[in-house]
Amino acid sequence: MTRYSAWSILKNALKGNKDWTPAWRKPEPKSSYDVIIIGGGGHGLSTAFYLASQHGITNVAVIEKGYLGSGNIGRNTTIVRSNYRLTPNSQFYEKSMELWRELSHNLNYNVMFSPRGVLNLAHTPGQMDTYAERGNQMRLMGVKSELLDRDQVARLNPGLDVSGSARFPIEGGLLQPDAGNARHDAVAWGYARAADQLGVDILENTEVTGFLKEGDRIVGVETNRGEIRAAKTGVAVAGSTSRVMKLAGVEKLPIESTVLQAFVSESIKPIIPTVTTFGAGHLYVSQSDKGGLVFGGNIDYYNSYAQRGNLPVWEEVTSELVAMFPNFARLRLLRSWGGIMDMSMDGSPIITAGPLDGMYLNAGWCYGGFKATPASGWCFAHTIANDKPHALNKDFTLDRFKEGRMIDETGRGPTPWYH
Amino acid sequence: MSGFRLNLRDGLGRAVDHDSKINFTFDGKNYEGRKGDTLASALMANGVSIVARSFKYHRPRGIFSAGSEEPNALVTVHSGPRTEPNIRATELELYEGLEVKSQNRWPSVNLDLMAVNQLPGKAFSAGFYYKTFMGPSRPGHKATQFWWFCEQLIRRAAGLGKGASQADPDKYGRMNAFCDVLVVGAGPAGISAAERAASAGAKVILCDESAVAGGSLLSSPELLDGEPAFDWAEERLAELAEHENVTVLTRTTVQSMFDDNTYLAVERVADHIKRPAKHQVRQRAWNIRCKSAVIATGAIERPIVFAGNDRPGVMLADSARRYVVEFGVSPGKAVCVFTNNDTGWLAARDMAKNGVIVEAIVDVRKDVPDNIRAAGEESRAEIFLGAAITATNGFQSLSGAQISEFTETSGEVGRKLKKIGCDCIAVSGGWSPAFHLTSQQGEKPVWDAELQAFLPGGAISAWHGAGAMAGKFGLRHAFRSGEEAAVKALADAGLGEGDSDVPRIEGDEIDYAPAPVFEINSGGKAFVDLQHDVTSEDVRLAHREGFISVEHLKRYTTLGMATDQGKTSNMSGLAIMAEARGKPIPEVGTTRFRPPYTPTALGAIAGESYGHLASERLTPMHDWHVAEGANMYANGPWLRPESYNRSGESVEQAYIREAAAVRKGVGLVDVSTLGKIDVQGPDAAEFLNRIYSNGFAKLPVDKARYGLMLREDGMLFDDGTTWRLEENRYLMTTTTAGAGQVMDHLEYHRDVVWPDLKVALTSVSDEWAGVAVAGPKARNVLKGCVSDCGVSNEDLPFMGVQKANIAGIPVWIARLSFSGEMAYEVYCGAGWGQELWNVLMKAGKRFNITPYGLEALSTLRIEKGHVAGPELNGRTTPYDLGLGGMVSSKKNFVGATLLKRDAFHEEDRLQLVAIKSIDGQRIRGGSHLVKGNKDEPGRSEGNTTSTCFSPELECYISLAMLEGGAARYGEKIYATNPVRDCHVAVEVVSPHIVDPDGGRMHG
Amino acid sequence: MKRAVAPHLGTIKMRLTCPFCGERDHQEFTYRGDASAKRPAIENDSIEDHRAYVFDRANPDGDHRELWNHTSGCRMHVVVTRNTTTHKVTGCEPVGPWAKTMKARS
Amino acid sequence: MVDFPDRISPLDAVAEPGVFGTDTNSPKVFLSENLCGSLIQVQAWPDTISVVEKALETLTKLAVPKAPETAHSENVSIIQTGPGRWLIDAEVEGLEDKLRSKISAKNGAVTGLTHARVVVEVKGPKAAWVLASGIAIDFSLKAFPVGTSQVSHHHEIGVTIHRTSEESFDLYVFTSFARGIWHWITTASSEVGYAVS
Ligand SMILES: Cc1cc2nc3c(=O)[nH]c(=O)nc-3n(C[C@H](O)[C@H](O)[C@H](O)COP(=O)(O)OP(=O)(O)OC[C@H]3O[C@@H](n4cnc5c(N)ncnc54)[C@H](O)[C@@H]3O)c2cc1C
Ligand SMILES: NC(=O)c1ccc[n+]([C@@H]2O[C@H](COP(=O)([O-])OP(=O)(O)OC[C@H]3O[C@@H](n4cnc5c(N)ncnc54)[C@H](O)[C@@H]3O)[C@@H](O)[C@H]2O)c1
Ligand SMILES: Cc1cc2nc3c(=O)[nH]c(=O)nc-3n(C[C@H](O)[C@H](O)[C@H](O)COP(=O)(O)O)c2cc1C
Ligand SMILES: [Zn+2]
Repeated sequence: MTRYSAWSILKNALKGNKDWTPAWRKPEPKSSYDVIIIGGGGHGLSTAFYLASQHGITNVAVIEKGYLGSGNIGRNTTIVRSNYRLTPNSQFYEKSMELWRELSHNLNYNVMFSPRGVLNLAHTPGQMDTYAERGNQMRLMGVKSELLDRDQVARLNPGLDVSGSARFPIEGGLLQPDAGNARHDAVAWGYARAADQLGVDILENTEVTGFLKEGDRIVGVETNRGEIRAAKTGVAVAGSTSRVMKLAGVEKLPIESTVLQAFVSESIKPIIPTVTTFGAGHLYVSQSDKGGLVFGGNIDYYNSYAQRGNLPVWEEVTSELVAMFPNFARLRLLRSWGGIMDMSMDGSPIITAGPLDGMYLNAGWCYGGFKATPASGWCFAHTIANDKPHALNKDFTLDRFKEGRMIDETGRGPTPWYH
Repeated sequence: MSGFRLNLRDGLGRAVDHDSKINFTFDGKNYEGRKGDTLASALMANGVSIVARSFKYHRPRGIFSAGSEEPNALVTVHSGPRTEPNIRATELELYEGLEVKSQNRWPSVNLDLMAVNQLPGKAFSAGFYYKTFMGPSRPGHKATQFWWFCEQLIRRAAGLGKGASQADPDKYGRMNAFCDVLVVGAGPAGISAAERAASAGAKVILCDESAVAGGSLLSSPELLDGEPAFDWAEERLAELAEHENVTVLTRTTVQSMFDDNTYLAVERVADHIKRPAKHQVRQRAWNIRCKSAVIATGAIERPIVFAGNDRPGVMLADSARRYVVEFGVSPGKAVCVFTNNDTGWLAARDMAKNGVIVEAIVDVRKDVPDNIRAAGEESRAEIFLGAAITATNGFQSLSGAQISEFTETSGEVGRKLKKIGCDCIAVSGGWSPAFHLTSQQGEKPVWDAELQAFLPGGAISAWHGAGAMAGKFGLRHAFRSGEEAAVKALADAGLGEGDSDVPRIEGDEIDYAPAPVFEINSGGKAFVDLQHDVTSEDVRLAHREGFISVEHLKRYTTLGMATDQGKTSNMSGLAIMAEARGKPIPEVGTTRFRPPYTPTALGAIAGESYGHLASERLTPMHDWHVAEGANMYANGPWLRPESYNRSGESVEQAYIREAAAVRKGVGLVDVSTLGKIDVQGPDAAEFLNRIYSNGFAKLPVDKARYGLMLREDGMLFDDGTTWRLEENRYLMTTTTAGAGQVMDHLEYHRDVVWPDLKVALTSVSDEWAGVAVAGPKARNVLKGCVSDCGVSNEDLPFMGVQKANIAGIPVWIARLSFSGEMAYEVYCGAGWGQELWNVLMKAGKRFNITPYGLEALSTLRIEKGHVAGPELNGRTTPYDLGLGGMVSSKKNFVGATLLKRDAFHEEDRLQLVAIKSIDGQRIRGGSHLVKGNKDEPGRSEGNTTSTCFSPELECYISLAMLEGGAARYGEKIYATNPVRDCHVAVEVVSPHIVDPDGGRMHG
Repeated sequence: MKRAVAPHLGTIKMRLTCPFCGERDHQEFTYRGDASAKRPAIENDSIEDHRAYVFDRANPDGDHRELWNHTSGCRMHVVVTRNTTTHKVTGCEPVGPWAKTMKARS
Repeated sequence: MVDFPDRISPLDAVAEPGVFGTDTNSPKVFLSENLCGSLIQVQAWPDTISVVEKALETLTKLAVPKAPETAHSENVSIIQTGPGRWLIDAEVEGLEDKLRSKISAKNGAVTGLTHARVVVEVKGPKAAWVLASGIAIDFSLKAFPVGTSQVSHHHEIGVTIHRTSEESFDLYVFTSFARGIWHWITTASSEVGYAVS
């Protein structure tokens, strides 16, 4: 398989691009593997890659029901950051940032990690204090952060309405200067290609329809392409967690599925340099390399497995966007879509062995699992390989709800659609 | 392309008003058009052929279509704050003084130096970015840095037009509309559906995206009831518009179909004039809810992909015909038609009939029906059957085409037949039904092998397809299917069938099924996605690299992701992929359509919210605060005075002055924003007892009690005082921010959990204005103005509540203290709030009464150790805040059980303390508590929550949450605040700094 | 991401038929989730029962019985039966003190 | 009866009389503020609804509505806003105490809302059009007949709407949000021209 580089591109171009080979194989499923990962999204693929590259476990299958990357990895607003407040989140997401910075290199695939800065706007002095508190926690955890005043914000993002007459005047903001975006599809493809090169079988269009059990132990899965056995089965199916776990007999989980919409405008020349979030509502926006404004806001609150949403979120999101950037009002929405969010009861993830023997669970990513992709795979692979959590995911248990150790970053409590 | 205006005579160019000339500019050059022209028809009439540049290679691009499917002809309109990039010239209506610029080119659209992008040629193929720019192969963030550098350059080169840099000065509106039947598309199918539905008495809304409704009738050669189709449509639409049950909306695109028959349509109210009149909106969003819908959106012509097909001059055949018939503009001096179906021939005939020279008709099919052959002969064109165009030439624009033999069944290209000179190739690859709206709901379209097209799949909502959209091509089918769909929609709406009224049609009846030919593979650059420069070779490369799912194909090559969303290119792309995979088209499938149908202004979706994001919530004393120079602070929707700055005073100076005045004398503060809930009923006491963590059952009448509310997970939810006004009547107060949620919480428990309790809950936040009078002189102030009730300690003891009267205003007075001073809260009807305030100010004048704002309010409660929003952050329990005494062990209540979980009782939890600055340095908001010095602060052991300068202690203090804090009074640590660059030595103290035994407030 | 000052601009737009007010946009309602989560009786002090009530969800794909409050209308709670994959609503019944009376009157 | 001081409405400062907007010669919308003497909410318990209905009937001489409808005489209207819940809008002041004395806690709850709502009258040929621009209910006569009422909202702000004739509506809006509603109505009305009295 060719290593990607400028040189290989030139060489191939001269030959009319006839010699390129598939980025990953399309193998037939084997009857058994050491580890099966269900879900060919970012987390499933990165788990497979780290199992192979960090733990030497290469006899691995990633089982994906649709085309690779058809889930949330392919439909998110690509924001990558680690500006968290609570320690378990803060150290986990910072590990992710560390991996992001090396990712293109390690995968030999340009995932276009773009550290353009993530700016959260504050609209009251009280909110500035809250952001300062978060910014300080970041600093104490070794994460870069800057508290900006109104002028600094205006200089960074010239289109912003920084006037005092704005409905929610901008007071300042919290900047994580080395956070940013990455190209969502490339992350899936890059991990897939790299895992494939290490021997991982990626089985697309293969749907898990049931689990194989010996007593209470999970020993593999049933799929539309037959039974596949494995000593260990990891579940990383994001929005589909409840339905897949139900196949294994787990009837209830602290998770609800809802739809989150995302939006992209027509391409225009660069107009906004950073990722920017509105602090008086719920809105985040950045500009893709192609020139489209990519933005999103709240989930459509109700439980849903449909990858499409409804009009109120359109109205809410665009209203906030044009309030923040009134010069965007004449720009046009090109496309909108939805993804199914695995909203956990405290807004934080679950990466754990269990809840059944032979099974491992990775879920509860809410709005924010894209940025977690590398660290999630890193920790999940560790948990699967060693049958115990990595220090970074030891708090992301299922038992925390029983014990009262919720990791509630927003403090909104057990109402998943608030997180 | 060197188009020109035809000799306009009766019947030709009906869409334009030949006598009214319009001046406009394109790239600064003056041109003349006619009223009714689109920018595209006017540019074409002026012989302008290159109007834009493509996205990636910056290749010259001409006009490709005549409608909203246009991939090529994107321009920028207006300048300054109204600048609008990426406008489709094919839809832009001409008006006097219109200024248009080409975009994505440097220095000009005819000479674009960015076209060097195409030089690397094959190296710049699909997937290029993923394979390179990874940077030097050394680890250590080098990869990131190298890409970051390249990305900046790439971003600058990408993008199409430039957006405005100032706020859009225009307004947007909304309309909520309800109807029985929504009809989308006012072509023959839509018109007949609307007529039929209206005849049954249905309320109908008929939308069409064009300026002039009529769809294909505007250019149909047929006679309807003996009249030209154009006239017939005009009459019928006028009748419909007169009908009292029918609303006809033109320039209105139905953009999206949402659940339960809810649609978003956007009306372009004032885009066809220079700028909206004063008070007029530019665009209006229609939120339409219907009982059923008829979708009659027609079909979009698709091209055939061939080498050199992106030269300006290559365009869709039916569009070429429409420019001739509707606008009276010839797309070129010599036109060559290239088709795989009968409609191309009719285009040739109709163009020729109107004076356009059609050089050749090239059809991939070996045979065509007789009537089609006759149409060809009528056009006087040279006819090539079993042939294809295999190359084009020209410098920038088209000047000729190579015609070669072609075998339809094998796709083989044979010998060259003839090179003909032409400046326009009108190409027709068949028709794709425009079912975009219906597939937005996610239902998969189904393949029709006969029509070689996808048709709409099943329906979740109540809609019915009609006309070309549903695969019912031809006028006869269009009318009939329109009526049939209307009958079904009427049934959905519970209405009768109405009357049929199909016109008599004279004209050809033809077969719309094309030959299954999508691409002529003869080598050379053949473009599939014209805007994004995706070639047929890119599609094959994606196949080779394993990106074989259509969704992968799209994402890997960006085919169909441009501003046209692949309206004319998706089919060709997936057909080429199907061929590469050796699979039939339906097995390869199609990518998903998503809303909106065409790009939609963000301002229009925001509608009336643009410029008015959310209403402000104001207290009765708002105008007074503003007049007194208060700076107002947004607290949720409320605006509250932050402080009343005297001239030259900073906020900090002002609040310190205000707080000190309260401690030493008396102050008053507007507390009208507190949530207030009227709780009544025989079970009100029991209900409150279950809701609050502390006891409420035994609260005596005329007394208030401070209560804690928990979430069911044991965390603090809200707090406030509740007053027992009568045996069965309470007034509950909540925090300002929590009011709505508390109301929801109470109603949920009343309705869903304990429906047997008789409790009435009413929000009375707006009924009552509230003023707190606080300070050692507070009683003196009240004494001077209260009647009907004493204010002494005996008459109105701490936590007592009394009805009284102040200057004729009926009030409730409660002896409550948030500040720790002697204090009263006085409530009256909101309409009297300002009057009450005035009276109190007057009564307090002698005591130098000082109005105080949020900052002082907060300062006073911090000194007192009272918790508020920042401490009730959703992660704290009553124990954490030292309020364990308020957790009753004698009863169960919401949150009681889960509060018992182990983790809530661990010793190292964050607990409420106060800290005070040791050396006078300022503690700033958002500090963390650490043991180390500034350079090595160490781990965070907690954080400050509410910070202020304490006039009482004359130093900076803060409430804070500290690990095991309750046992750490006296400890010296640091409040570090690196983002604000401070690091302050502090002492941990009890949060009850002022008057810990409560002597002042009880006094 | 965190919602801070939060102007509440809206929730949902599908149509629900409130038993009192009639058919309205979902936007007038507040979603309250799975209606099968039943609070243990006030006397019940079992952590396990409360934990299950607060945190465990079946989260089905297909029909979901869920609570909505007609916040901007009559403020009644209703139990809506809605399919989570198609969003089709097939039922909307009143709950609360008036449920019985309303059913009897209709 | 006690002589209360005058109430100040939040609209006093913003609702300037005059004619505004596009067509000042023939405004299509007429706006005014109506002060109600008393606005009282009465709620019954499911098993006492007939007692409360009777008490209301005795006091107002009106047949109490049993659906989201209104009953009105010259100086009092009763609007049903929920099951077992009514809003009584009366010209007289001090109705709250009278009602309280007639309806004991055992039978129901009486809550004064006189200060909590501002009543804006919107009338004219474009009244329904203006209201439909911001409230998502069907204002056609068939769906919203004269003499009925509906509770809905404009964005986050609740409004109770009483259709008093084909072309006129009384809007009961929250006092604290009254200026927000006024802003919307006047902005929307300016497209067709409006008069404030
Ligand atoms: C609109 C939107 C915006 C977002 N924005 C951001 C953001 O800006 N930043 C951020 O950090 N995060 C964001 N997220 C969240 C992020 O995308 C997700 O948390 C993350 O992608 C989830 O992990 P994943 O990639 O493994 O999930 P997915 O990509 O969803 O992977 C799960 C896979 O499991 C497969 N699967 C399901 N059931 C089965 C079965 N039975 N058998 C086989 N396979 C199955 C699915 O097909 C799917 O491919 C956003 C999400 C959405 C929807
Ligand atoms: N020229 C040809 O050879 C050819 C090809 C195909 C169909 N036809 C003819 O077209 C007729 C089909 O009639 P029809 O009524 O189905 O289609 P139509 O094309 O006549 O009308 C469709 C109308 O829908 C409008 N529209 C499309 N999407 C819209 C949206 N989202 N919102 C608002 N408006 C939208 C278009 O502007 C157009 O006016 C038949 O007579 C058929 O013969 C002709
Ligand atoms: C960050 C990002 C940027 C996107 N940019 C575009 C775009 O420029 N054009 C486009 O058509 N779609 C764009 N999309 C949307 C995809 O076309 C697609 O809608 C999305 O991946 C969900 O897939 P689906 O619509 O097939 O369900 C973008 C998606 C993401 C996540
Ligand atoms: Zn209702």
